[in-house]
Amino acid sequence: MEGLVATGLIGISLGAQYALLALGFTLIFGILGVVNFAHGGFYVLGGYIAYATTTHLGAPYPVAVVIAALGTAGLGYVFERFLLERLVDDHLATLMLTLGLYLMMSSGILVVFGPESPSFEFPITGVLRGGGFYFPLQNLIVLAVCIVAIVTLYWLVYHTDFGRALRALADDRAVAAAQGLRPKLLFPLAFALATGLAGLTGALVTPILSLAPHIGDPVLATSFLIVILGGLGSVGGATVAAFIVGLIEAYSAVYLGGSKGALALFTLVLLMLVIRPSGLFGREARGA
Amino acid sequence: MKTTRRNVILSGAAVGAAMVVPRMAAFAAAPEVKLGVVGVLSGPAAQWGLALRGAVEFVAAEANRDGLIKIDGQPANVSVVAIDSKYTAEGAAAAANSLAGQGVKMILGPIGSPELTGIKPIALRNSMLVMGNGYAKDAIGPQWPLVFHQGPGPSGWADPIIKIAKAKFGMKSVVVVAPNDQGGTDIASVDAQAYKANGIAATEEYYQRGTTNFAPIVTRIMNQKPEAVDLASSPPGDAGIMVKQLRQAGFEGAIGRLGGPGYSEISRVAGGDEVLKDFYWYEPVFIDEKVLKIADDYKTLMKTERPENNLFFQWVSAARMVAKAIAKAGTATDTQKIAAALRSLPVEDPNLGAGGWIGQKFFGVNQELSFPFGVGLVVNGKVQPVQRVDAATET
Amino acid sequence: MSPSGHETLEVVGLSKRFGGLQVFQEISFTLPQGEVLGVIGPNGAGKTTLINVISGKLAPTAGRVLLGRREMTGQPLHAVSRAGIMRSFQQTNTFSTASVGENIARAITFSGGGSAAWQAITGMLDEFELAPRLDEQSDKLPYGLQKMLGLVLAFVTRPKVLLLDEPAAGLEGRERGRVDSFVRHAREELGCSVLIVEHDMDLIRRLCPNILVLDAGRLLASGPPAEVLARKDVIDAYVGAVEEEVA
Amino acid sequence: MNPYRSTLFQRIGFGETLTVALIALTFLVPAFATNPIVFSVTNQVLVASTAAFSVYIMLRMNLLTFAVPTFMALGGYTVAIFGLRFGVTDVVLLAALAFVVPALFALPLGALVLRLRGVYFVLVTFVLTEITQLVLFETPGLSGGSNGLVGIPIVTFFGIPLADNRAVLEVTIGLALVAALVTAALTVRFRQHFAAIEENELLAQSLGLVVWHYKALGFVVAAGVSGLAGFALVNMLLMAHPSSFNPLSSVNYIAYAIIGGKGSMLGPVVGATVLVFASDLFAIKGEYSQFLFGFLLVTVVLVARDGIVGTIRRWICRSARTSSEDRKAAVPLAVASEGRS
Repeated sequence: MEGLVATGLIGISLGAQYALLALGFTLIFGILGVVNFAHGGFYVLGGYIAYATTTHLGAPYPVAVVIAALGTAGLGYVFERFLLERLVDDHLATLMLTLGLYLMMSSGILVVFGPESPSFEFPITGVLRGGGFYFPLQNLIVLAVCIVAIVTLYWLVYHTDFGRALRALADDRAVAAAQGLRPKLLFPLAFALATGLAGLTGALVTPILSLAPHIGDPVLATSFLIVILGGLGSVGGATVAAFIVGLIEAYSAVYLGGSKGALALFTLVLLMLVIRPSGLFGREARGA
Repeated sequence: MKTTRRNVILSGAAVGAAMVVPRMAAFAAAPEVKLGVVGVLSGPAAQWGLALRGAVEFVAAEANRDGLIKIDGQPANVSVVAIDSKYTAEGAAAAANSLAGQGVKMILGPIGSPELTGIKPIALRNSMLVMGNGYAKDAIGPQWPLVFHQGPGPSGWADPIIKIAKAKFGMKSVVVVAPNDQGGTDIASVDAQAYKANGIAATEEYYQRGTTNFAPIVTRIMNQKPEAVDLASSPPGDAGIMVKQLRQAGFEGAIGRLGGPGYSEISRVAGGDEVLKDFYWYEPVFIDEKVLKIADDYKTLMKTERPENNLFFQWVSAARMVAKAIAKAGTATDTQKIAAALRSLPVEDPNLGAGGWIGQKFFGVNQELSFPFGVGLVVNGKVQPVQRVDAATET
Repeated sequence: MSPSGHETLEVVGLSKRFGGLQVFQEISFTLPQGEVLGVIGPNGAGKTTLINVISGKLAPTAGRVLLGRREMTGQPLHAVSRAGIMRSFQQTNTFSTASVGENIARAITFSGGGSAAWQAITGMLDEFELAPRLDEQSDKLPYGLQKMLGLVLAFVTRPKVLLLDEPAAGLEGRERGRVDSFVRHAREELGCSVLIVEHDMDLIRRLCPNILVLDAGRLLASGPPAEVLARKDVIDAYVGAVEEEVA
Repeated sequence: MNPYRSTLFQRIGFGETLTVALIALTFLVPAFATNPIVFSVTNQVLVASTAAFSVYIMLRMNLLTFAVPTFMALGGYTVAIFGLRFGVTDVVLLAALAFVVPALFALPLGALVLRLRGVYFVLVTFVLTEITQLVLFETPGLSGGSNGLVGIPIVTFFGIPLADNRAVLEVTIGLALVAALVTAALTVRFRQHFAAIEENELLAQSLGLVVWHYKALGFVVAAGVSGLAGFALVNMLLMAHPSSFNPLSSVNYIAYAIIGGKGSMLGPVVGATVLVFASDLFAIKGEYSQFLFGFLLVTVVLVARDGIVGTIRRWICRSARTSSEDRKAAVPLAVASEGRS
């Protein structure tokens, strides 16, 4: 019983990290119809920006996190505005473009920062303990930031003009554009929002786990799994699915072992797609 | 398809043009000895390949300086051709083919087991001599007479390290953790055997390569209540997170890493030596002043700093052995003869010390270089000086 | 071609719901072979969804669709199409990067037709000014011609029932006459019955002896247009607003 | 109406003919070349092209597949297992197995995944490759687990062992040629059907096309073609190893097809040739190789939207249009005549 609860706690902290990642990924897909292969790259970049800001500029960690989020958002904006925007309707081209960007980003980071993990630590290291349970304070902070980010994102998407405009563009670009909404202005902003979220996650999570140039690959794979499960483009779906994946990963890894646990998770997602192709909360499978 | 005859012919011509590549012609001037390097030079493991490349370039420069190798009485010029293996079997195979095409007969590297597995058939077809690394259970063997092992795998060093760790930390049970691919399983299973041989109960746990958060695995390990955990060949980044999360979960026992070097990165990721607390690891080279002299020589000879990774030293010793064998055989092309010379050479290095050839017992062929190595220890959050262990022997 | 009456389209208690949204419910009507039936209603009344359900693109939530007593309900789109219920699309819908000729060739191949199908449409291609444009890419055609091509594609499959989704929308006055002509061809040459969803009341009056009025997913009225369009509830629900919009 | 009849050559298609001819021509490489680099590069290019054909087939139906490594693994491991367990070494028999076993697997799998469209299909095939890796690791009894299967016996052709560099390349060429012929046969025979599904699946279906028949057919054949690529790879390395079929390698096969140009069968071959050369060239640059590869991807996508072949074709079409106005009509009509004949 105790073990079940403890594992559940782990699953929830995993879920919080995954949710932050998957939200950005699903947002880009939902609004632009683009599968962003560079998503993991922005996560890594966020981590390194925060690391460089604290280590080389001596900024306090919270400031570094903000700078990381803004920096990745800025890069995302520029990338969308000047490169991706030209091909935004061709989903094969955008896939190749984001993939190329990812390769360039991760090898750029490798050349600048070297292959080994630097020393980058979360400023708070305490662990809450009691009655067979433990919960690192770091995870608690990530959980809190995650909740704030999700709430903010919901508010942004569902209660602001910016969000309404984005949703209109997501539904039918031609109609929305005819009504005076400007994709050229809004798409880069949406992309920046998503990459900023990835960068924020990187800045928050890499000091808890580890920071290295190649850690973007698994981030991308996990984001894939979650958005499949939650329904592509669905913000609510991604949030719920992230926690489901976190919990399944925790329970299956603890009770089946790491390798078999992963197999169980993947198979479950595959079955899920077969039974409900549009995911838990997705609308009908999008054509793009 | 709206294809006209003309545009197809033209695009065909373009393709044809693309297929005609500049061929690299084999040199046929003064005696030339080319040492091939096949190692991972890109991606996360690039540091290993860079250490390898740096070492071989250094040994080549040494040989040229000393006029070590003479072919038909004429001093030969030793050069190095390095190709990225991308840490995959295909990459290594392609690299080996490419080297064969340039007339290179001796390969230093590759470093990992998938690469070594990929390179062996190519080396066999082109009768190339390989001095490689990789801890796979079939890294070398009688069916590959020209393949040599640059240093022993866990079969050579796990046992002495476990004896030292047991004396220090007194554990009776251990969980060995590694990734679920060949780079993990082949080492973890040999480690586990060695623990059992020393009367320590051992179980194996495998995680999926690419796992970023090890909290669930850590919980699974904690549920088994082991007295020690061995992270085997888990990459340093992964190992660092596991150490951090094991300590967060309240694990008090010793943690080992019988898989390869990488202590400093593990310590950085984990959050310092206090977090490591009680920690033991395999250090492929016992680094004393004599060994560090290589670094100074490197700087003088190559005019830059040596590659950071300590595998550099081990590769220097291996490359020197190969260079000596070529010098002894007096040929740069007859790999049979070079291999025979290599087997007959005593294993010794001006900087690393003396060792021996091993491998007969585990691999069925005595082609594994064994030099003195080190055991690293952190006790109670304090790093101890690395302990020197004599070259592993097979008894 | 089977004798008259055997290919009657029967729609019985048809309902469609998307999650919580009831698009239409309990729609029933029959369309005897060779007849023309108009369907009108304000935007969002569920007209296009009705065509989607009858043609097999969407499965109904309840109710049945029968063609000459054969069960069509829940059959996939291609099966319904092969059984003889063929639909056209509201937006232009052709294989856009293929030429006009290729489009027609594909329609013939996919519906299992032979070279006779080409002969059958020669006159129509001339009349709609498509004949000289057979080699042009279909999305380079003027809008009106793209829509006519869409209708021709439906025609060459030799359907028994044609479901036309706003065939005149976006066409100019002169071009609208071609829709009339197309319907005439379909009836005379294929003995086909036609269901037309349309906002153009003149066209409805010209072509349809009977009409259905859908409002908010319900069948509000049915009968001859003169009669139905004079009813006060119909005018309130629909006609006034749309006449303005179309004008 | 003037019934244009297409010549047989026109109907088969220039791109397809040229592709098959080019691959057949590579038989000259083992006949005349002696340099192992040429052997190695030709080998890599052909394995890459074969795998990319599989992507090309799926792209005909507007489906982007990541599942190539899955079917390559099925083909490769089938060969390894039959060689090691049952002593089957005949290259023809093994090739048949390498095609049929993945194709048979694809049939039930297709029933599940072909219901998905667009990005959902992309993502589910990606998940499949991840599952493939884990299944390989978790079935050591059959697949050798993380160590893979090594020591595969040398393949034979009517009893003649095909062991040296030259023979290995000949096997690869043979397999690539079979794959090219199968791909060409499928995509030419059903060109109109696939094109209709690619452009407007709904219209095709509503005109009576049984879309899922063709999707299933394409998926099954694509799986078989991947299986042949897996065979060639395993034969080249003399082992079946999980790392040969890693999930991210699927990205390369997709890149070959798209960079080369997805509109023509020549595309995958050109893409594979250029990118394999590029990556071998960049490999010498070591730590910068990924950066250069990424840069190449971005540049080609931005500059040559239709891929290399498509862009070259467009240039030529443009100059051809200005020079000879009168011939532009002939080709489309020739294709359109299929329905009339």
